[in-house]
Amino acid sequence: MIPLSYWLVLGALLFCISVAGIFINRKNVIVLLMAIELMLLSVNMNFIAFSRYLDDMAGQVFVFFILTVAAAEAAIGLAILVVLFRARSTINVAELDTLRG
Amino acid sequence: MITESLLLTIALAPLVGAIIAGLFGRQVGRAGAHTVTILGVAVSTALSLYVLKLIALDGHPDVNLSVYTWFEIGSIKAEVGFLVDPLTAVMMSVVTSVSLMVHIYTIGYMHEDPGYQRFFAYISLFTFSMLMLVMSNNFMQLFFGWEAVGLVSYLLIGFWYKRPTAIFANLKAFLVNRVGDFGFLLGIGLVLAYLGSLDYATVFQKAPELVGQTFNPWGTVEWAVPTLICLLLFVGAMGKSAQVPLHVWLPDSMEGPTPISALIHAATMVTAGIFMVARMSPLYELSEVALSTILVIGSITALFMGFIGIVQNDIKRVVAYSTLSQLGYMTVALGASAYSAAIFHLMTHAFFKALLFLGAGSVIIAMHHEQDLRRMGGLRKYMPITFATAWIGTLALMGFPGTSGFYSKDAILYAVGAADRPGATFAYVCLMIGVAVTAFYSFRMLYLAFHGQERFGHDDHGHGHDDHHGHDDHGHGHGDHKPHETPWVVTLPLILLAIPSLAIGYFTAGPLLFGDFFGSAIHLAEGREPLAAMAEHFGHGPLAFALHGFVTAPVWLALAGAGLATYIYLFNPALADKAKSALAPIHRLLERKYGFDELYQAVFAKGSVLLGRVFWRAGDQTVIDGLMVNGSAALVDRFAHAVRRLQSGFLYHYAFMMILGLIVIVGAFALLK
Amino acid sequence: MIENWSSLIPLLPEVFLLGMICVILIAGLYIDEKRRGIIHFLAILTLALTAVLTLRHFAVGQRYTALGGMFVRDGVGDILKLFVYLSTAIVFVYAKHWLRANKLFSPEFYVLALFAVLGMCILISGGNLLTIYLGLELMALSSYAMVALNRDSPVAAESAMKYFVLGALASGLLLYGMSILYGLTGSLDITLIAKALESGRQPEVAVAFAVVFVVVGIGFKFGAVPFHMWVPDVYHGAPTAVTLFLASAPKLAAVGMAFRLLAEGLEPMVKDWAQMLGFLAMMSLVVGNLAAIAQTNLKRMLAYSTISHVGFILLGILAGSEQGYAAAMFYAITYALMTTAAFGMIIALSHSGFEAERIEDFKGLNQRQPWLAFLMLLVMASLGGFPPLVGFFSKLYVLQAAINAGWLWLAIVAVVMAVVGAYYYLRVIKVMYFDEPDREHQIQAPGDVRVVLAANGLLQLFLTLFVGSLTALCVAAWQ
Amino acid sequence: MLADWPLLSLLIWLPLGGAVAVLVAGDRNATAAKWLALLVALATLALCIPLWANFDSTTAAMQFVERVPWVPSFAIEYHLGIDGFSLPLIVLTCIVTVLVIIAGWEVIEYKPSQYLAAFLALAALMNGVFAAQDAILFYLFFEGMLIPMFIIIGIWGGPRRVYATLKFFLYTFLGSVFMLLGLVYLYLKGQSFALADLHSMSLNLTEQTWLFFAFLIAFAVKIPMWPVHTWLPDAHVEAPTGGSMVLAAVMLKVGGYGFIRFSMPIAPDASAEYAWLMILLSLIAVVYIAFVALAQEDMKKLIAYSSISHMGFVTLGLFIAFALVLDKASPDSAALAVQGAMIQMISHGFISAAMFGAVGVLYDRVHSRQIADYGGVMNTIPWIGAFAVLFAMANSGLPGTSGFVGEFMVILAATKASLGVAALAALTLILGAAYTLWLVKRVIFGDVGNQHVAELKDLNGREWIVMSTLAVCVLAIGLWPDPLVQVMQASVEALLQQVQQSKILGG
Amino acid sequence: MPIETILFFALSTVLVIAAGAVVTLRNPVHAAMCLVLTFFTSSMLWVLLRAEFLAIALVLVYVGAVMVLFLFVVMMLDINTTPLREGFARYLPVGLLIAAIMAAQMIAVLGTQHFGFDRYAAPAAVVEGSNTEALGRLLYTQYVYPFEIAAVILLVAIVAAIALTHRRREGVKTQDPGKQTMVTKAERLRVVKVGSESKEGRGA
Repeated sequence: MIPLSYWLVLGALLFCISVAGIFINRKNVIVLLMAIELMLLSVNMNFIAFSRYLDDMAGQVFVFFILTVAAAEAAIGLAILVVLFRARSTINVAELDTLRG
Repeated sequence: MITESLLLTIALAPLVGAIIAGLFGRQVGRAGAHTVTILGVAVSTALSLYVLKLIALDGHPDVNLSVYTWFEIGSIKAEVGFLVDPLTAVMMSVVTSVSLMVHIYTIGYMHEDPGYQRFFAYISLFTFSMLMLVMSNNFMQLFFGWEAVGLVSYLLIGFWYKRPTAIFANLKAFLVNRVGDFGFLLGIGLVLAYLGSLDYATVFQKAPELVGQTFNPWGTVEWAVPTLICLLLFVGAMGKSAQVPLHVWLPDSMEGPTPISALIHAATMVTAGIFMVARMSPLYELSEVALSTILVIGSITALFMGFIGIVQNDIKRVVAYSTLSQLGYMTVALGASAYSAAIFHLMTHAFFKALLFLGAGSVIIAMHHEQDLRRMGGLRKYMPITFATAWIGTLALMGFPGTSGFYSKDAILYAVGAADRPGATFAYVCLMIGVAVTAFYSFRMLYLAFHGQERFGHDDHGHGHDDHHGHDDHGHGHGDHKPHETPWVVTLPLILLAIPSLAIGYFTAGPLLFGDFFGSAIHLAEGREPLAAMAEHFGHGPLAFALHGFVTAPVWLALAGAGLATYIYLFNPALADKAKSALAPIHRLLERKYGFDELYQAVFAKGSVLLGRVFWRAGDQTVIDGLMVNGSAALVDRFAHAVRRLQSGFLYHYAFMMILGLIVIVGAFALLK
Repeated sequence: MIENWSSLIPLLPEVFLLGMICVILIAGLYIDEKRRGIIHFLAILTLALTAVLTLRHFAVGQRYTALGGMFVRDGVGDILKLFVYLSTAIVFVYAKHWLRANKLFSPEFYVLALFAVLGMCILISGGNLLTIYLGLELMALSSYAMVALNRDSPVAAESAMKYFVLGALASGLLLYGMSILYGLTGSLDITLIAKALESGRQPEVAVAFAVVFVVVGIGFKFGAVPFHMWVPDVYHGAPTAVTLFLASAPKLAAVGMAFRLLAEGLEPMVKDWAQMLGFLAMMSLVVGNLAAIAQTNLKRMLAYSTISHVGFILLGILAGSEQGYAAAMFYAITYALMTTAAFGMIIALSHSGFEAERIEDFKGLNQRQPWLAFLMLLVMASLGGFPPLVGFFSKLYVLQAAINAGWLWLAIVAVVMAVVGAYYYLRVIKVMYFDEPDREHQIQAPGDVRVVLAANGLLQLFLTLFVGSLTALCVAAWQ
Repeated sequence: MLADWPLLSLLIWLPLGGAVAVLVAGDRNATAAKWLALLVALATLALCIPLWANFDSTTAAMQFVERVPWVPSFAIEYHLGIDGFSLPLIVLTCIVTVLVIIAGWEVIEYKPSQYLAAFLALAALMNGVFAAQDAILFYLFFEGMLIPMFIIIGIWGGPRRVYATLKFFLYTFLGSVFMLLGLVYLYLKGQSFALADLHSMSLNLTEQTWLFFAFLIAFAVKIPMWPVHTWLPDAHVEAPTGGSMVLAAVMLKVGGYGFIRFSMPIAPDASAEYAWLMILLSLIAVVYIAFVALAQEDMKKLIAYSSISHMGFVTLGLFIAFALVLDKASPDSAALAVQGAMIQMISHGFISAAMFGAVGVLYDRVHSRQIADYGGVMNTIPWIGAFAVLFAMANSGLPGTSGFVGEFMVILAATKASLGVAALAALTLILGAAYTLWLVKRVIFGDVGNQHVAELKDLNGREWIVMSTLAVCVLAIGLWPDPLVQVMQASVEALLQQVQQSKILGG
Repeated sequence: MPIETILFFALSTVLVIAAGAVVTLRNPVHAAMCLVLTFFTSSMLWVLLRAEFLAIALVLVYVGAVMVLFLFVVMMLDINTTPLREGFARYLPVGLLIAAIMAAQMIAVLGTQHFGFDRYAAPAAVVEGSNTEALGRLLYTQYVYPFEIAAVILLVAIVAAIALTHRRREGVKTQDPGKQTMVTKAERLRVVKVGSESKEGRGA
C-alpha cells in the first residue's frame, strides 16, 4: 500500500512546481494562471488523500468547493487578462512594471 | 541712633537718584539729572559721616540688622541686611565722600557730553552698589554688590560705546573680574558648605571650627579647608583689586571717562577686594598659607606695576599703574595681617588717588581731551589750582612725611618688616624699591605735565602712541589751543580732596592704626601685633612720627626717586631718551606690560573662541549633527531607497519574495524550532 | 440539517444583504445613467439596514452558531461587521464623487463592493475552514474585479493582474495550510480543530508547518511584509475609489479572519504563530515605514503606511491575549476610519481630469483651503500616532498589550519605526502648510463629501473623548 | 467663589477655545482676531491670579485637583492638580503667551489668525503639561505641543525652517516614545497611570534603571542636554520670534519639569545611581556648550546655545541633590539645589524670552540674524540697547537679576557636594559673560555698523510693553526670590523626602 | 508490487513531468495542453483514492470548461511565443534553488515519520456506497451554507467577467429594456407648432 506520505509528497512536488512556475516564468501571464490552477490541484490532492486516509468525506467536499472557486477564479483571472491585454496590448509579465518603487 | 531706615536712606538715596536720572533723563534734563543725583549722594555722604561719627566718636555699638529675607531654604538663609561697624563706617564715608566729589566734578568734566544724564545715573548707581557691598552683613549681599559694582564699572568703561577701545576694555574688565568672581563664588560656596551659613556673624563665630579640617580633592592630597576658602576668596579680591595676574583690566579701564577712573578705578571699587579681605580677617587669620600668598602677590603687584608706570606716556595710565602698585601695597598689608593698615592706606589712597585722577582729568579737559604727556608741559602757569593740588597728590602718593600717604605707607612697611611669615622678606624688599619707583614716576608725570616746555599745539603728528586714538570725538572743538584753568566745579573737588590727602593721615593714623577703633570688625589671631614696631615710634604722636620719618629708609628712597625724576625730567630731558635706548629690552618689556595682554589675548580670548569653534564644528556639527542626526537620517533614507528598489514592479519578484518569506518562516519557526 | 428556521435568525443581516445585492444588481440594469444616484442611495441604505439588523441581535457577550457551526456570530464579529458597514458607507459617499468625475459611475462598483462586504461578513463569521475560505474568496474575487473596473487604465489593469496572481498564490498557500490542518485534525470545524490540537497528539513540526501556511495567508490579506508586495502597486494602480475601499474594510475582515483562524482555531499553537507574527510585524514596521519615506505618490505612500500599521495590528494579535485582540481590533477600527479620511481627502481634491494623488498636489493647501488642510493635518497626525488624536490611543493600546505579553523588543522597534514614520506624515503636513501653492485647488466635491469628510477628519480628534467606550466595547467583545 | 471654579481646566480649555475662535474669526478680520487672541491670553493670565492667591504653599499636596475618569479600560483619567513646581511654570506660560501675542502683533502678516491660534493652543497644552497628574494625560499634552510648534516654525520660520522644524519634531518625538513605553510598563505593573500611584510604586533597580533611561531620553531631548541638543539651535534660528520665545521660555522647561515629576520620584534609586552621569552631562552642557556659544556668528544660535548651557544648571541642580541628600545627608543643601534648578528654569524663561524678543525686534528691522550685520545699535535705538544690555547681564548671571539666583543656588549647593563640580559649573560665570557680552559688544556697542543700523527706529509701544514686562519680571525675581522660593519649598521638601526613600522592596 | 502502487508511481511521474512542462514550455498552447494532461493524470490518481465524483468533475469542469476557456483566451489574444528575456537564465538557478529548498522543507515534514502508516492506517480497499451520493447528501445538508456561498461566488464571477469584458460598442443598435419601460410621453411625441410662413421661416 501507498502510505499517505507519498500522496502528500506528490502534492508538495506539484505545489513547488507551480510556485516555481510563478516566479520563474518570465513569459506571459496566462502561464501564471495555469500555475495557479496547478497549485490548487496540489491542494486538492492533499485534501483527497487525507479524506481517503481519514475516511472522512469533508475533504472531498472541500475539494468540490475548491474546484468551484477555481473555476470562478479562472473566469475572473481571464477577464482581467483580457482587460490587461486591451489596455496594454501585452500580457508579458516582464513588461508589467509601470507600478514599482 | 543708627536705625534701619537711616541705613536704608544712605543706601537708597543714590539709587533713587540713579533711577530718576537714568529712566527719566530726558524729562528731568541735564540740570535735573545732576541735581537729583548729587542730592542723593550728598544725603548719603552726610548720613554716612553721621554714622561714622556715631560709631567712631560716640561709641555707638555695632549694628547688624536684616532688611529682608532674600531666600530661606530650611536652615540656609540669604538675607539682605546691614552690618555697620567701624570698618563699614569708614568705607561708607570714603565711598560717599569721594563719590560726592566726583559727582560735582562730573558736572564740569562731562558738560558737553550727550550722555550726561546717563553718566550721572551710572555713577549714582555705582555709589549705591558700592554701599551695598560695604554695608552688607552677609556673603550673598557682598557678592551682590561685588558684581553690581562690576556691572557699573563695565557700563562706565564702555560709556563711550562708539569707541572700539572702550568697548574692548569694558568687556575685558568684566571678564577678568569674572575670573576673580569665579573663585570668590566658590569660596562663598565653601563657606556655606563648611559653616552652613552666609551670615558674617555666624560664619566668623564658627570660623575656628575650620581649623584642622581638610579637603580631599583627589587621591591622598589634602588641603586645609581654611586655606582653600581664603585663597578662593582672595581670587575674587585679585580680580576686583587688580592683583597680578588679574590686573590687566585696570589700565585698559582708563578708556572710561576720567571721573569714573577716579571714583571706581582708583578710590573705591578696586579697593573692594582689600575691604573684603579685611572684612574676612577672622577667616584669613586661620591660614598662614593664604596670608603668605597674599603677601607675595601683593608685593609683586606693588613693584612690577610700578615699573610699568615709569614708561607710560598717557597721563591717566600713569595714574592707573600707580593705582595698581598702591593696591599691591594694600594687599601686602593684608598679607602681613595688618588689616587696619590696609584699610588706612585704602582710605588715604582713595583721597589722594581720586585727587590725582581728577587732577589728570582737569588737565585733560584743559588739553581738550589730550592725554599724552609728551604733548603737555608747562601747564602750571595756565592752571594753578590743578597744579597745586596735583603736587599735593603726588607728595601724598610718594609718602612725603606728614602727608596722609606717608602714615599709611609707613604703617604697611613697618608691618611687613615685622612680619615673619614666608615671603615677608621678599615683600619688604619689593615694597622698599617700590617706594622709590612710586616717587619716580609720580614726579615724572608731574614734571612732564606741569613743568618744562610747552609741547602742545605744535606737533600734531609726532606721537606714535598706540593706545591713544581720537580721544576728542565727543564734541570738543580745537578752536582754542591755549589751555586754561578748569571751572570751579572741577577745581572745587580738587581742593576738597587735597585737604584730606594732606591731612587725614595726621588725624586718623593714631586711632585707626593703634586704637581699638575697628574693634571686633578686624580680628587678629592671638598674640599677633603686626604694627607693634610702628607703635613704638608712633608713641610720640603723628608729628613726631613724621619727623622721625626723615631718618628712615623709605622716605629717603622716595626722595631719591623723586630726585632722580627731577634731574632727568626737569634738568636733563635728553637723559630719558638715552636711558630708554640703553635699557631698550627692559623698556620694551615694560611697554608691553610684561606681555600679559598679548598672552591672555592669544591664549584665553583667541583660544576660547578657537576651542568653541572646534567644539562646534567638530563636536556639534560633525559628530552629533553630521554623524548621529543627519547620519541616521541619511541611513534611513538609504534604507528607504533600498527597500523601495525591492519593489521592482515585476510580478515574479513579488512572488519570489513571498515564497522566500515562506521558506524563512518555515525554516525558522517550524523546522528549527 | 436545518432543524428549525429560527436558528437562522443570526444569519438575517447576511441574508438581507444578499437579497439587496440582487435587487441592486437588477435595478442597475433598469436605471439609466442620470438616475444612478438611486443605486448609490440604495447601497448606502442597504448597509444602514444591515447594520440595524446586526444591532437588533447585537451579540456582544454572546455567541450564536448556526448551520452546524459553520456560521458563528459573536461580539467580535458583530463589532467588526458594523465597522465594515460604516467604513463602506463612508467609502460610497466619497467614491460617488470620484466615480462621477472619472465617468465610472456604474452599478457594478456598488454590486461588487457589496459582494465584497458580504464576503467579509462570511469570513468574519466563519466557523469552519470552508466558510472562511469561501468568504475570503468572495471578498477577494470581488476586489480583483473592482481593481480592474477602470478598463481603460493600463495601470489599473496591471495592478489588478498583480493583485490577482499574488492573491491566488496566497490563497493557494492558505489552502495548503488548511489541507494539512485538516489532515492533522480530521476536521474543518474551527472549534474541533482547536480541541484536537489541544490534545497535542499531532506531530509538532507538522502542526507548526501548517500554521506557517495559515499565517502566510493571513499575512497576505493584511499586507504584512514579506507578503505585502501587492499593496503598493494595487493601492497606486487601482481607481482611487477602489483603493479607498480596499484600504479600509478588508483590514477589518482580515482582523476577523486572524481571530477565527489564529485566536480560535489555532489557539493551542499561540506560541508558534505569535513568533511568526512577530517576524511579520517587525518586517512590516521596518519596511513599511522606510519605504514610505521614499514615496512621492500619496496613494503609494499610504499603501506603505498601511503596511506599517499592519505591523501594529499584528503586534496586538501576537500578544495572544484578550487584551491584545481587543487592541488589534480597536487599532483596525480606528485605522479604517483614518484611512478613509486620508483617501477621502485625495478624492475631495480630485476633479475630472485631475487626480490629486501626488504629495506635491497638496502644496500650499493651507493657503487656499485652510479647512481641508486642517482636516488633513488631523488625519496625518492621527496616522502618525501623535497625541491627542485617536491614532495615538490605538498605538498605546497595542503597545500595552504587546509589552504585557513580553514583546518589549518588538514594542521598541515599533516606537522607533513610528518615529521614522512620523517623518512622512509630517512631510504631507509640511507640503500643505509650508510650501507655496503651484496651482489652484479646485474643489468640486459636493456637499455630502465635504460634510462626511469633515466629520471623518474631526472624528480623529473627537473620538479621543470616546476612546473609553470604544475600547470598553472591544474588550467586552472578547468576554 | 472664583477659587471653586475648575481653574486648571479653564487654564487649558479657555485658550484652546480661544484658538478655535481665533481660527474661525479668520484672516479676513485680522484685527478682530488679534484682539480676540490678546483678550483670551489676558483672561488666561488673569486666571492665574486666583490660582496664586488661593494656592496653599504650606503643603506639598496637589491642589485644585480635578479628577474624572476618561478611559476606564486603561485607567486613564482626566486628572489635574498643581503643586509648588507647577504653579510658577503655569504662571510663566501665561505671561509669555500674552507677550508673544503682543510681540507678533504687526510683525506677522501671513495668516495671523493661524499664528495666534497656534500660540493659544500651545499655551493650553503647556498649561496642561504642568497641571496633568495622569501620566498619559501628561504625555498627551507633552506630545501635543509638538504639532503647533512644528507648524509655527514651519510656516513663519526662516529659510531653513523645514529642516529645522522636522528636526525639532522628530528629535522630540523620538525622545518621547521611550517615555511612553516606560509609562506603559508602569501601568502594566501597577494598573494605574496616576502620577501619585507611580510615585509610590515599588520597583527593583533594574526596572528603575530602564525607566530612568526611558524618561531620560524624553526629557534630555526636551530640556535639552548634551549630546541631544542640536535640534535647539536650528529650531531657534529658524523659528519666528514668538516661536523662539515660547520654545525657550516654556517648552524647554517641560524637560526639567519632567525630571522632577517622573524621573526623580518614579526611579529614585536609579536616579541616585546615575546621578553622576547626569551631573557629568550637565557639566558638559555648561562648559562645552558655552564654548560653542562663543563661536557663533548668528545671534539666535548664540542665544540658543546659551539656553542649553543654562539648562545644564537645571539638571545639575536636580541631580546634585541626590549626592547632597544621600551622601552628605544635607537635605537643606539638596533643597537649595532643587530650588536653584526651578528658579533657573523660571528665570531662564523670562530671560530667554527677552533675549529672543530683543533679537526679534532687531530682526524685524534689519532682517538679519548675523552678528556681523549689526554694530552700534545703541547709537540709533538706545532703548533696545539698554534692554539688551540688561537682559545680557541677566543672562550672564548678574546679581539683582533672576539669572543670578538659580546659578548662585546651584553652585552653592554643588560646592557642598563637590568642589570640582562646582568649579566647572562656576566657569559659566566667565564663559556666560564672555559670549553674552561679546555679543553685546558686537551688536549693541561700537560705532554704527552699516546703513541698516543707521536707519533703525526705536522701540514702539508694543515692543516696549514686552520688553519692560520681562525686565520687571527679571528684576523682581532677582531682587527678591523668596516669594517664589516659598511657593515651591513645601513641594521641594516633599520631593526630597520621596527620593530618599528607596523604592526597592526590602532595600 | 500491487497494481495500485505501480499506477501511483507511473501516474505520479507523468503528473510531475507534465506539471513541469506547464511551467516551462514557451508556447502557451503547449502549456495548456500539458495542463490538460496534468489534470487527466490527477483525475486518474483521484480514482485511486476512491474519489470518483471529483475525478470526473475534474475532467468535466477543468478539461471541459476551464481549459477550453484558457485556450479560447490564448487564441483570442493571439499571443506569440515571446523570446526568453535576458536574465531568465541568470536567475533560473536561484529560482530552482529556492523551489528545491521549499520542496525539501515540505518533504521533510511530510515524510513517513509524520504521515506514515503508524498514524494514518491504510484505508479499506473497498468503500461502501456511492461516492457521488455521499457527496451529494453532504452538500445539500451539512454543507448547504458553503454551497450557497459558492453560488454567490459564481455570481460574482459572472458579474465581474461581464463588467470587465463586456464592451458597449459605439454605434451598435441594441434594445435597452430600461429605456423602453421608462419612456415618457414627451420623448415619443413632439408637438410641433407649425406657424404660418414668415420671413424667418423661409430662411430656415
